[in-house]
Amino acid sequence: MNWNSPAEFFAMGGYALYVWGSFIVCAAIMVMEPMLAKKRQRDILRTLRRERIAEELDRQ
Amino acid sequence: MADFFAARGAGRPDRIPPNSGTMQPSMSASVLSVSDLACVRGERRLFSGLGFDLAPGEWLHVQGENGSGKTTLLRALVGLSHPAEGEIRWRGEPIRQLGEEYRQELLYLGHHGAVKEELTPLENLRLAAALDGRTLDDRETLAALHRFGLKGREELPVRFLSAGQKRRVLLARLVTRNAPLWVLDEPFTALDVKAVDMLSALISEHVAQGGLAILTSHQAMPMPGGKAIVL
Amino acid sequence: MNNRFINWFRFASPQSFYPLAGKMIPWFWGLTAIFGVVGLWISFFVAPTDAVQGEGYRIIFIHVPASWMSMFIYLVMAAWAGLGLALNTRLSGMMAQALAPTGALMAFISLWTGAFWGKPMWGTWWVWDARLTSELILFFLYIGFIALQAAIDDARRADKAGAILALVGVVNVPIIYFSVKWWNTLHQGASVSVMKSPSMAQTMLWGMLIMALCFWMYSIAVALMRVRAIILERETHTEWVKELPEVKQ
Amino acid sequence: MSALLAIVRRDLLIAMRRKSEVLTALFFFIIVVSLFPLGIGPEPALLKKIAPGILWVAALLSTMLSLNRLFATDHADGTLEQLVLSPTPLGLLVAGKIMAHWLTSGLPLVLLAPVLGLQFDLEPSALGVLVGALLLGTPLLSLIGSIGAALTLGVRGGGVLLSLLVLPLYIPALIFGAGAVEAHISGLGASGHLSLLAALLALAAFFAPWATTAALRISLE
Repeated sequence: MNWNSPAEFFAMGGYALYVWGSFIVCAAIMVMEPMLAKKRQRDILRTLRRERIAEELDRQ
Repeated sequence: MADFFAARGAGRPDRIPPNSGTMQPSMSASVLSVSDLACVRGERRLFSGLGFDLAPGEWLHVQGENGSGKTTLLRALVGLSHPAEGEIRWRGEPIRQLGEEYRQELLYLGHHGAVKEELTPLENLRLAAALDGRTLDDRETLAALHRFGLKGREELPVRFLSAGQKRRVLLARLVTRNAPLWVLDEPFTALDVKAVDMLSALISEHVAQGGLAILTSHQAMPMPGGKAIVL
Repeated sequence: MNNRFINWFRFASPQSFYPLAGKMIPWFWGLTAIFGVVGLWISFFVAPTDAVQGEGYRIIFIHVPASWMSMFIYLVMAAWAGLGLALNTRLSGMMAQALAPTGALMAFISLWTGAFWGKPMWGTWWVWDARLTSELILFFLYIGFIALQAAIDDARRADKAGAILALVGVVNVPIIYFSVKWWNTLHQGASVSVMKSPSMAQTMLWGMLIMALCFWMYSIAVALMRVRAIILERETHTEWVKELPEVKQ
Repeated sequence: MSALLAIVRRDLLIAMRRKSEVLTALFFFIIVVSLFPLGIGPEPALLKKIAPGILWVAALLSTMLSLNRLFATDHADGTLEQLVLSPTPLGLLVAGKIMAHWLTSGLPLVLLAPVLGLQFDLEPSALGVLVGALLLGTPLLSLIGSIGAALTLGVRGGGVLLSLLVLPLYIPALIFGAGAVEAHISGLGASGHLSLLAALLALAAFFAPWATTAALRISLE
């Protein structure tokens, strides 16, 4: 184990800004990208459902 | 008229080979055959199940409203675009496989000007022929231009000509290019009565000599005969 | 001839790939999580402090996998694109389109972490180092691909044009890389390379590899998610899309 | 072969009748190069050092200006369709168009560069290397650029997109081209750079017309 305390872990031997600056941005991107993909899927599905409803209404 | 024939007929090979053994017996006469053609633009299906045969000496009038797919059909026929379904055969071979051989026998005039504004009618015609691998002599070129009433304007850059005159420069290619198959998109637009007569006479002549022509137009054709399809 | 391809084409049709991708996505997310946890644990708790770079070197555990992925995704994208041009399969273009944003983001992560690593190590956010520079150019290539596809309305045409660009890019990437490398050595810039770290311990290598696997799984998962959306967008007017349970509900 | 010459002649003739476009790109080159000393300062040693890079970057940008119209005018007036439908192989015609583009946009830069190099106090031998590098490099720019021009044909925002696609691909030409002159000035000899540039040119001459042809067919579909 490299770290004696959480504080030491977060300090990263004085490189906190650089290490966390990298990891947090990376994590943020990797959370955001799937969310955007999911949103794209939801949007197109909503459009498709609406079209389906519109078609049904047309038929009635 | 007579000198036009002299100019045009000289050195012209047989436009359609005499009904040779390469033709499939079932379609003895037709050289262009289209079967079960479907074209799609964007997500819209313009037409499907379209088929026709065209034999030497026949011409086809493609009719239809705006946006019905006339231009799309012509572009598919000349090989500029791929049809979604179906096949187009020239002398029994799919045009995809024929490639250059097919293009050698084809002349397509779209509704673009297809002439360079900076060049004179004379240069336009000669360079267009050179790109097709032919050299035109002055006599042939001038005869073609004069036939379309461009006498005296041979050396004027095309941008100084009127829309109708530009169109005539393009149509002069019909005379200078030896192609059995003419595919013409709205050839009668921007032409005055006299030019319409000249063009229809030219097409009739071409067909009478065993050529094929396919044209679109939403107006009545000023010439007799011909097959018609409606999109 | 055709018979040999029939099976292949069945999987390559969007209609059968759509549900297949849907089934695969959770598995890839699961693997991403497992590799991610193990990889992060190694990178922060197992791998020892570097003798030269202290704790700052831990950026390597995301920087290197992101760089690898950015290059690898470009190759995969070009391969799909080439397949699409050669066989005219619809799915190929969609796959290429789905991969491009992920590749661009990987290139971005690589650049960002490279800068955050460079600052403490070389004293500057950006060095015209051969690796950083070629990564930047790779990022431009991705942006060009995405911009070209976005600018063309017709999906099929966008696929084909993108495919040609991707193939041209793939020929150029090694040329660009070597030219930049040459340029760099000629100008004797700071060429501190990643792998030159003298104490490249075995555990570090393992950490990097496992993190790379995590990035790999992530990229597949997110690309599959995106390709599903693209399939629906492109096939809006087909019957099978209208019959999908998620549409019918 | 006669078709190749015909298309070169055609494009040169058109360029002659539309001189202003050729001259604009040329004056752009001159102005960009002349702006750098004003921005950086007149110190001869510094200017001498950055001269090859400036001349090359200006050459890239000036080529970008003229790339737009490589196929765009033919596309707009319908003559491109006629080229595609011509019985002559399209690859040959494309090669001719690229050649004509180089003659009207690359060659003038090559001829002008030594004059501009004098502004930066380059020695005659360095000017010679500069001309040699441009002679090998500018056809490369036309070849690679033609792919981008064909891909962005008739596309929204084509001009900006074209630079986005093509400029990254120009980087090797820039590096070796400017590097040749720098290497010569620093006494290392330019032959390595020049032979790499020649190799790239050979590669591009082989592949670029082919890729451009494919891209043109796609654009016209």
